[in-house]
Parts: sequence; C-alpha cells; structure tokens
Amino acid sequence: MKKPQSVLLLVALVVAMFTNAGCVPEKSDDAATGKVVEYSSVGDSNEWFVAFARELETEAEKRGYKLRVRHAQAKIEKQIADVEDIVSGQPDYLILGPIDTKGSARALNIAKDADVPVIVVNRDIVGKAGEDFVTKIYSDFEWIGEKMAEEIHGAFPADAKQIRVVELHGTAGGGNTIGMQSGFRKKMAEYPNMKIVASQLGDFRTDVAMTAMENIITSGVEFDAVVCHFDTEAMGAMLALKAAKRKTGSDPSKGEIIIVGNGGTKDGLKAVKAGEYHKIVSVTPYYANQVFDAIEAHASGKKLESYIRVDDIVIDKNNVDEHMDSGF
Amino acid sequence: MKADATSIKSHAASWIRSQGPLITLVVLLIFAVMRVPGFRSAVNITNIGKQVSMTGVLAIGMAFVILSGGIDLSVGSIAALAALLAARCSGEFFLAPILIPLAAGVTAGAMNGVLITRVKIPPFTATLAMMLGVRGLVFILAGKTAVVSGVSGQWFSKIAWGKWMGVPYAAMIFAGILGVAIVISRYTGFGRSVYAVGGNEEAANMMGLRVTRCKMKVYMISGACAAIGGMMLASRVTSVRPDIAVGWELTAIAAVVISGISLVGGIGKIGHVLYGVLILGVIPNIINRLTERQTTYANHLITGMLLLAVVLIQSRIAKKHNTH
Amino acid sequence: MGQDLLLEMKGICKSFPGVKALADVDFSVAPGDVHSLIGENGAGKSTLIKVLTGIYPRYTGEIFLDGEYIAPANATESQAEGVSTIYQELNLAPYLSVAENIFIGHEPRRYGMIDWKSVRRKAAEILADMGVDGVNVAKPLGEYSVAIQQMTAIARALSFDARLLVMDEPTSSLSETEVAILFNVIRRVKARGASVIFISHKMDEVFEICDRATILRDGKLVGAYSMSEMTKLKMVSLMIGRDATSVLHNKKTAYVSKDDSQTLLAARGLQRGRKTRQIDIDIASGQVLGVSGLLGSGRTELAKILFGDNVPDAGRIDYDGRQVHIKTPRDAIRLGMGFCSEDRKAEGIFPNMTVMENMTIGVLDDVSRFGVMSAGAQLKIAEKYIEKLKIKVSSPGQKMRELSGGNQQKVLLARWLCKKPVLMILDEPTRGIDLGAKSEIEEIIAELAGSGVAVLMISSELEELVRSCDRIAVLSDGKKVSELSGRGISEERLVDIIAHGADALEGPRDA
Amino acid sequence: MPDSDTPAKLLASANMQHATGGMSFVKAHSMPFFFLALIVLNSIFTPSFLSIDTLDNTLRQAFPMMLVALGMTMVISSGGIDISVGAIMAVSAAVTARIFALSVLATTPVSVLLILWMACAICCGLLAAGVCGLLNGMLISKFKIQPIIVTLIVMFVARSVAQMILGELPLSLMGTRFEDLGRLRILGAPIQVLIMIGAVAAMLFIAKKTVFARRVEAIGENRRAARLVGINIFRVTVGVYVLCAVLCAIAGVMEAARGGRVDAGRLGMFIELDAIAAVAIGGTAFSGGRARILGTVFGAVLVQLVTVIVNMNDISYHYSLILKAVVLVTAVWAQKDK
Repeated sequence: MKKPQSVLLLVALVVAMFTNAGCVPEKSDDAATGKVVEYSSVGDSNEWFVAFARELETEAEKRGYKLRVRHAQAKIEKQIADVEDIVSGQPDYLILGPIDTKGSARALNIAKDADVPVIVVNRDIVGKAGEDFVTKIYSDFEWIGEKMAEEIHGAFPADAKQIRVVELHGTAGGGNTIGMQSGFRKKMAEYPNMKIVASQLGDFRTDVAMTAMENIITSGVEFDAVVCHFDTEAMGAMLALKAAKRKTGSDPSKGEIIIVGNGGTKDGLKAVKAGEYHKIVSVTPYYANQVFDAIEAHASGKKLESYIRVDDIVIDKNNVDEHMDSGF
Repeated sequence: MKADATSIKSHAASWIRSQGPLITLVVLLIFAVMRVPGFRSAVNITNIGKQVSMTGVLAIGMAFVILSGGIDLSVGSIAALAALLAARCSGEFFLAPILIPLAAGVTAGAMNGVLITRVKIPPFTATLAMMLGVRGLVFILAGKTAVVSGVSGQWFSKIAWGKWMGVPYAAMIFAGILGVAIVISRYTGFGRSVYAVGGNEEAANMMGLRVTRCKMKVYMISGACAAIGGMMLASRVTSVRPDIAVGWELTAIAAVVISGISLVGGIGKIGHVLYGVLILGVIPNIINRLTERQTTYANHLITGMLLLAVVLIQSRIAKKHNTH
Repeated sequence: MGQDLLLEMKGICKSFPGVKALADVDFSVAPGDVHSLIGENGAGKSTLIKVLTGIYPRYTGEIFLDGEYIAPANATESQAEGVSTIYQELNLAPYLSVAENIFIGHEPRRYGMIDWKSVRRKAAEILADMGVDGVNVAKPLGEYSVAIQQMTAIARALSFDARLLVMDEPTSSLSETEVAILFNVIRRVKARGASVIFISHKMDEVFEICDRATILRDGKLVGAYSMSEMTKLKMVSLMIGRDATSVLHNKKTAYVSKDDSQTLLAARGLQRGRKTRQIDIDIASGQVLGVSGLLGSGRTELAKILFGDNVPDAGRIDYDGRQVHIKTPRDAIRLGMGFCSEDRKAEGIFPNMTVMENMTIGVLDDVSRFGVMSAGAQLKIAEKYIEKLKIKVSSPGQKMRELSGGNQQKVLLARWLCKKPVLMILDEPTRGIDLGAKSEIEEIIAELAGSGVAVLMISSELEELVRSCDRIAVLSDGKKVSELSGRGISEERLVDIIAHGADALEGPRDA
Repeated sequence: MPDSDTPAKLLASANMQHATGGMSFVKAHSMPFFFLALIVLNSIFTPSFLSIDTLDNTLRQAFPMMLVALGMTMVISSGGIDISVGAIMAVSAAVTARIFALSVLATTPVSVLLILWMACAICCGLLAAGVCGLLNGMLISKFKIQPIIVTLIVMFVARSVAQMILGELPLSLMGTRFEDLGRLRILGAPIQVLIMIGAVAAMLFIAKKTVFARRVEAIGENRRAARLVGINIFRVTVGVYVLCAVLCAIAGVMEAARGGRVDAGRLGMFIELDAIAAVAIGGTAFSGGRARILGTVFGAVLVQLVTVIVNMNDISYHYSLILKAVVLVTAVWAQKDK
C-alpha cells in the first residue's frame, strides 16, 4: 500500500517542480536585459487573445524588452490578484487588458500605488489618462457595432420592406459585447425597416451559437440576417443554417441569409472567401507596435493621447485575399 | 475499557496524524520561502492575505455545512448575488451595502435549508438547484450591462482595500469570522450539535437535539458567509459582472476537505480551515511568481499537481492503522 | 387503574400508511417500578416507546405523566418532561467525546458558553457513580467498545435526572459483568423513586430485574402481569401466542464424533496492535469452535484477522496443511471462508437491494456467463435457501431493509451457504434476534457443522455457546486465556474463567 | 438493530400493498407524467413546438449531456461523483482531432483509408479518456481520497493536457471530413441520435444484466459489506470511472465534429452540472445504490428541453437557469417516497 503512494507523490512533486524549474527566472538577469514589462491579459481562451499575446511577445523580443504574461481566465478576481502579484515585483511597465471597464479599474489603483505606469489595451477602462494610466489602445467596439448594422442594411435594397435580424451576442457584461450591442442599436435606430427578432447568447462559442440558432430556426421565427459578436459564433450559425438547408451569402433576393460578424479568424476569412459569410468587421490583434511605441514615448517623457484608436476595416469577398495571411 | 493506555509516543503520533493540513502548509511555505523569489516580501504576504480572505470566509460557512453532513454548491452564486446587491446598494443609505446582501444571503441559505429539511431533497440536489436558480437571478438583476458600485475611496471600498498597521481589513474580517466560528463550534450547544448531526443524524434526533433547526442554521450560516465573501468581492473589484465568483463553491469545498474535514460529516476542526484556505491561496501565488509566460493550462497543470501532492501527503499522514 | 401511576398511556393507536403498528394499546407504569415491555420483533414495543418519546408525534390516544396530560411532539420535549431514553440502536455521536455524548444538548454553561471543565468533571462523576471506570471522558466515543458506548448512553439518560428511564434492549451488546453493572444502576435509579421501562429479549434478565411486565403481540395488548405470577414458559407462550415448549427446549444434538475431525486452520502467535496478542487457535472441520470473552477482549479483531479484513503484524496461519497469507477478505474467500459480521447494518446487508440480490452477491460469477447474469439461476438459489432456512419474505424480490433482523441474518447466512464454505466465521450471529429465529439459526449452525464445515462462532451469550460449541476459547484483553472442550464446557466454568482472566489482568496493565 | 418496526419497513410494505392505487401510481411514474405535462404546456405556448424538427434538435443537442449523464449515473450509483467529465471530453476531442488532422487524408473524399484513419484517431481519443478514468478510479480507491477532490484535480490536469496538445489555440476542423461526421445522417436519423440510442441500450443492458453493475451498486450501497463479500473494490471503482470517461470521450469527439472545432479551454465546460442535474432528476440516489438509467434519460432530455424552450420563445438565456432549478426541485420532490 505504501509504495505506489510514495511513487505517485514523488512524481507529482517532481512534475510540479520541473514545470516550475523551467520557468524560474534567473533573478540577476532581469536587471541586465533591459526593461521588464508585464502583461495582464483577459485570458487565453480564444484565438484573439492568444494572437495578441504572441504579437506582444514578438515585438518585445524585437525591441529588447523582457515580457511576462499573466492570463486571468476571464475572472476579474484573478486579474486583480495577478496585478497585485505583478506590481509587488516592481516591473517597469504594466500592459493591462481589462476584463471589464469598472472592475479592472481597481488594478489601476494598485499599479498607481506602486508607481508602475500602465498601458491599457483591448478594451475601455474607467480612469483618467495621464493620471491613472498612460494611455488606452484598442479597437472601437461601438464603431464596430455601428459598422455591422450598416453592412447589414447595405446588403439589402434600399426599399426593402423589413430586415429582420437575429443577434447572437457575446458574454453578458463584457465591454466588447456592450459596445457592439449599443453601437448596433444606435445605428439601427436610423433604419426604420430594420429590427431584431431574436437575441440569444452565443457566448463567443461555436457550439452555444449553433444550438441557439438551431432552436431559433425550429421555432419558425422568420429572419433575413444574423449578426454575431465573433467569428466563432458566426461559424455556429452557419453550420446550423446549412443543416437546415438554408443558404447563406450576400444576396437576399436569392433567399440567402446575410451573416455579418466581428472577428478576422482564419475560419472566418475562409468562409467569406467561400461566399457564405457576408462581411467581417475586423477586430485586429496586430497593434503590439503601437503599444511599444507608446511605452517608448512615455519613457522618453513625451505626452501621449489619452486614447489611441486601433483602426479596423471591413473585410468582404473583394478584399479577403489580401487579408488572408493576417487571419488569426 | 483500555484505549486510555497511551504513551507520549502515541500521543505525538496521533497529534501528527491530526495535523496533516498544518504539516502540508508548512512544507509548502518552506518550499516557497526557499525557492520562490519575492515570496517573503511584506507586500506579497499582505497580498495573499487579501486574496484568500474572500473564499476563506466562504470556506468557513462550507465547513459548518460539511461538518453537519451536507454540502452547499450554491455559495458561489450566493456570493455573486451578494456582490451584485452590494454594488447596487452602495449609493443607498448607510450600511445598505452590508445589510441588504447579508439578508439576501441568509434568505438564500434559509431556502436551501427549507428544501433540505422540509421538502426533504438531498443537499447535493437542493443546493445544485439553488446554484443554478440564484445565478439566473443574478443575471436577470444585472440586466444587459455590468452593475457598477460607487466611487472608489468610499467607505465601502475600504473593506477590501483598507489596512490597519499593515494588516488588510479583509484579512482581519476573515480572521474575525474564523475566530467567531471556532468559538461557536467549540462553546455553543449549536456548534456541538452540528457534529452530532453530521456524525449520526438519526441518533442526534433521538438524543433530543433539534436536527431540523440545526441544519437550517447551518445553511443560513453558509449563506451569510457566502454573502460576506461576496460583499468583500464587490468592494475589491468595484464592478460586478453576473458571471463573477463562478466556481467558488469548488474552491471552498476543496479548502474544507484539504483542511481535514471529512465529507462524511462530523469529523474535523473548523479552525483547520485556515490551513486549507492558505494552502489553496499560496499555490497560485507561487505559480504567479515562478512562471515566465503563464498560460492557463500550465497554471491548471501545476495547480492540479500541487493539489494532488497535498492530498497524497495528507492521506499518507492520516493513514496509519486506519483499517477501514 | 390506580391514581398514583407515573405513566399512563390509554388507547394508543399508531398507523403507518397501510399498516396498523399499534391498535388501542394501554400501558401504565407505577412509580419506582421496573416494568418490562415484552413481545416479539414487530409486536410494537419500539413504536410504543417512540410515541412516548415524541419521535412519532402523530398518534391517537392519551398519555398522562404523573397525572398530567402530555402530547410529546419531539425528543427534546419528552426529555424536558423527564422521560429519558436509551434506544436499541446505539444512537450517539462517535466523533464527539464521551463527556460530550453524555451532555450534548444540555451542557453546563458559564457566561453562555459551554463550560468544558465541568462537562468533563460531571461526566466522570456519573460514570464513576455507575461503577464504570477506566474511561477517559475526553476521548472520542468511537474509540471505545460497544459496551462503553452503551454505558455512555445510560449515563446520558441518568444525567437528565429523569423520572422515567426507558431502556430499549440495553443489554443486547453487554457482557454478563456489564449487565451486572447495569442492573446495579437500575436498582439505584429505582431506589431514587424513578421508574424504568426495560425491554429485552433475554428472559433471565427480565425475571431478574423487573417487577411487572406488559406483553404485546402484533401491535395489540396481550396483558400486564406481575412478575411474581409469571413463569418463563408462560411468558413465551403469551408472547408468541402458542405453546412454547418446543422453542425453549431446543437441545443440542450430537452431530459428529469429534475425534476424527481434522484441523483445518491453525493460527500461531497472531498479533495485531493491542487488541490481539499472541493468539494460537485451531479450527477443525465439522466442529464448532466458540470464542468467548468480554466485549473488547479481542474476539471480533481475531475474526477479522482470520478473514483478512485486518492484516496481522505477526503470526502464522496454516490452512489445510500449508502456510497462507490472508491479506484481504478476497484471499480468505478464495480459501473457502465465509464471514458474518456482528454489525449487520454496517457490514452485512445491502438495504435497498432485494433478498435475492443480497443472497447471490457472492456467487455472481457462478450465475453469469461473460459477465451477464442469469436471472433464472439467481432465482433458483434464492428460492432454495428461502425454503431451506425458512426465511420469511413476501418474495425473493422484497427489499432487504423490509426484513426483520432474524430474517436478515438468515439471508446473510444463505449468502455464504450458497458458496459452500469450508470455514464459517460467525460474529454474534444471534444478536438482537427474537427467540424463534435464534433457535432456528442455532439449528442451521449445527447442521453446517454436521455437514463437515468448520465453524468459528463468537457470542456474548454463554448459554448459547455452551449449547452449540464443541470447544470454546476464552479471550481476555487480547489474549487467549483458556480453552474448554467436550465435557469441560459449562456456563459456570466459563463465567469463572472470564472473571478470573479479567482479574488477573488488573495489575500490570500498561506494561 | 433494524429488526423492529421501523417506519421504513412499514412504509415499504404499505407501498407494496397500495402500488395500484391512483395517486401512488402517479408518484411511482412521476417522471413520465412530469414530462408529458411539459410537452403539453409547450405545444400550447411554444410556436411550432410539436414538430419533428424540435425533436431532432432536442435529441441532438441533448446528446453530449446524455452520454455524460449515463456515465455519471453509474459513478453516482457507486457512491462517487465525477466532475472531471467536461475536461475528459476536451482531452479526448483534442487527441482525436490532433491525430486526425495530422494526415492529408483529413480533407480527401470518403474512402476506406479515411474511415480507418478516423477510427484510429477516435480510438486514441477514447484511450486518452480511459487513462483519465483510470487515474480517477485509482486515486479514489487506492488512496482513499474523496471523489470530488480527485476528480477536481483530474479536471485541472486533463483540461491543461488538452490545451497543451492543441498548443493553446482552438483547432479548426472546418472543411475536413471530421466536420461531416458531426452532420452525418443515416436514413434521415442524425448520427448523434443513433449513437445515443445505442448508448442508452448498452447502458440499460449493463445496469440491469451485468455482474459489473451489481457490484457497482453493492459498493454504493454498503462499501464495507461489499469488501467483506469479496468484491474487488479497486477493480470495480476503476471500471466505473473508466466507463464514464469513455462515454465522455464519445460525447467529446462528437461535439468536436458537430462544431467543426476543438476549443480545449471550453469544450464541455460546466457540462457536469447539467449531467448531475439529469441524474438527480432521474432518481439515482447520491448516496449510492440503484442506477436508474431510464430516469437519467428522461432527466437529460428534460434539462435540454429547458434550453430548447428558452431559445424557441426568445426568452433571455438567464431564465433557463431558473427554469432548470425549478425543474430539478420539482422532479426530485415529486418522485421521492414520502
């Protein structure tokens, strides 16, 4: 009885320590190799965040920074604990991807108390630029929401009687979900013939979106377009529609359902190319250079804008080929 | 008529056997102090104190429930409800962000109690239902957007962020509640009847203990503790999203079990919850300080492995001569 | 009925859905009386007690205590009224200390907090007063023997200063010495003017301690009698409602001539902790070896070592002429052993499974092909043994928990019989079982031995051992102190050895 | 001793006598009644509820949870619990998808070779799940650690292994034949439904007819007694957790095929809650004992129906949580013996 237990115990400890050992930073090195930058990320549960973290790492290496990454698994309490742990090590800069606008503002206070300057990325946060943080850099989700409404409207003839839209939305309470929903509704108010006939949770997940879509189809609700908060949801919707023998595409006159979403994943781009996915309003993860530019500008004492907008574009059949390589 | 024949040696042995959680914690701390850079710093110790206090409070309530032979899966949802209400009420009258969530937590706990003692649904099922139901309620109350609490700097945010002589209030709240819990479990009739009910419910009933009342109280305490944890969370994070505190019930259960309280009921000491809570709190801190590029999966892997080591050490310490 | 009755229960009816458990039962107890409540299992004794103590608050009828009308709604209330109960199930909290078990629910307080010092002091006082010593009241109750646990339950009841003490089979797990202690306690209670309701299956005890007896049968009152006008035979006849001569005079039959029986199992120097010290034992095919001794003398521990449930620290077991290492019950079963535990509920029955399933659980491999069970083969086994052992069931598909203790025990015996064991280890096979079933089980044991099976039987009842065994080993404090065989077996000698053995060990206890 | 007139005994005999009475009949079969009531109510309130499409949707969507719940039923019947099921789904899906995607065959038209390759990949996935089950069973029975803690640990480890296999990023299977597997229909019946029918039939057979299930139930009912009648607790416990893991693996692989994507971080997340709810609704006791497979089937469909109804009536997702809670409490209350 005793033996296997000891062996297993040993294995467990060795694995635990070994996994650590590979990562133990040589303490003296930190000071030698330039500045230390820590990145507190929302999580690594989808393509976008992984792509963004990789981009930051490449850029940091290129510029000679030492970058460490913490993923908060989309839990606000974990992010705050992460930031507490990070600033107690006194890094030179903190790059913060806020989980939500208000909650993560706490992290700013923590960093401020420890005199660690913060660059906010990904999403909005509550606080004053130049005081609570250096600057904010991210895509404009309201704009994306507006753009999605515009693109749906644009796919139909101007005299279309009604445009009935199914919305598959992201996780409730997330800054991007809120931004896209409000932008979409704001723009939609300008189009009297457009209305939302169903709004269900897609949770940024293919399976959840697919299940919701299947049930919406079965319920007999009529609709002409689907708006999705991420490509993964759009893929789910497409699968469900395909299974129900409904065509998706860009021509409502042929009875095709118009799908417009936010994203820029490889799968999404392929679907656009195949003509099944009408348009993608991108949300690019490729702005690490802007982040490090901001860090260097701040280090050299320059004054920065309070918000640096990351430019997004609309990808459709015409320009999809040139963006194919940037799919994440 | 014999077992009183004990020598010093067997005394020591039985002490060690009952102190598995403490020994494990000490081993972990020695490892951390020696191998983990920056672990010893005062800032870090305070941080750990702040970080563990919320789930720590939950674990105290959970300990009562588990000692009584039950389980409470709804604490994460109740904490979320309390956090949400605290955030919502922080602009209302004085003490509202404390009283209202507390009332909600106790009510939810009482509902658990009623489902279990009156409707006679097994605790696992009843609290699972409450876990789902309360979480749904939180989502509905939250509406489409996150609910936001008052401005930082307000007295309410002091709960999680204030300090007195370097000791965070949050840690003091946890310690205070733990102290009260120890006194309750040791020096009150209710506290002892929890053990009796958990040890043998039918017997407790026949001995004339008020089993139903005891269980009601236990779940209400758990609800109250969950609510306090939720309030501390609200104060800590300022804004409350409806998916907050998901999975806290598992953290609390794990902390309780690691502290040597058996899920069978009736066995273990409330005070030992401190060790379980600290073990679970130190592990992520160590991981955070050791890893260069911390991916979620590496994080989970190390957590899993360390937890495994912890339970193996404990089962090993506790084993000797346990024939059953 | 006279004016000065302590307890008067009139026209008590209690129904469970579809079953009338008590039908219009009258019961009364005079102050200072020890009153026995007698009946077979299922006669309604426990139900009546539970009505009185508030466990079953829904009944019809009237209860007067000291002339005052009461309607006990729960155990707490009845305790407050001065009715204290010791139930036949040992209903105590095993993980709490002895002292706490005595005082839980009414602990002495100081400033509103439990005053642990006086809890311990008072607990020790009560136990000492009862004549129980050697108990550390601060230790968890679960660490002590069943006898001490029973004594603790009695101490708890006494701690309430009760007017009426109810004892539901208090002696079922006590040895003779402990019974003597208990009877002293009862006499003391009686002298204080309180009354006792005493329930027991053991006739001798009832005749020794009780003043009156009320007999129940099938939920109905048979009558109340003074013990002076009673005889054993009359009482049993009233209990079972027929002539009882045959039941009582169940004499041991000469089954085998013992000389040619072969030694099947020989254990030498078995040692495990403090409970089993250097025990040698020989078990022969076709013989019944009794193991006697006080509770906690190491009887059960010995059985568990032989059956592989516990692994010995030292010692050697030879089985069928060669040395064996029995590390798990599975090893023992492979050697052809079977084991019935003293604790049927915790270690024997599968309460929600059917009688058939309980019986065939050990022979599943024989009634299945490629892991798929044959319902027919199982049913055949079940029906065979239900008939053979006269098990009272509505069908083989009846749930085990619905059976009486005696019938449960028979099912457990059948479980092993259908495996055709070579050696049966029986730990208290007749504990808590009514007279009829008891004699039937003794018959089964005799028959087993007659067919060449070796039997090791542990029992607290000397009478039973003397009736059934060819040899009897006496254990005391983990050691084998003596072995009787053949004509040397008698109750007097056993008592003598047990008492003597116990005395001898008083001196160098912790050496 | 339980040999006197305990209420349980009297109750039970009472039930036997009155089993044919009207109210107790409803009680004994409360699950179908409850189910019927839900169907009738919905056919009135939910548009186009009574259609073959709804049935098709419900069954297909209930598929992963149903399989997990079937395995969970056996685990719970042995007196344990398994919260690592979602992670096991992820690990098996990850292994299968990774191996399948290795070959150029993945996008070629259907051929014998492709089918063989796919089968090989799936077998590897099942194997990986089996290892997880083995770990669960071993830790629980050899080291006597509480099942909830063991499976919590395995949940952490398995999910991280799944993510490691895929290298953090979700793996897309769009355009591969694997995706077609998820949409496969045989004679109009979706493959999920066919597998589900097979799994239910197999589990019914196992639970009712095999020695294994009897031993599982014995361990759940009374562990000490099971040991003393010579049941190999280690082997049976390992067996039950492996069985559960394999069912999870099938669910995981098919889910990956259905969505055309393996997201190791999220596949099967929180499915244990729905599965446990389904088992509870089905009437298997958490203290162990009889495994009620048919009850679980009803339970799983019921839980999925809640989601379907919420989607179809465009009710906010959040109400489905409350609805599930109500269904759970009512169903368990309705069938408990009073």
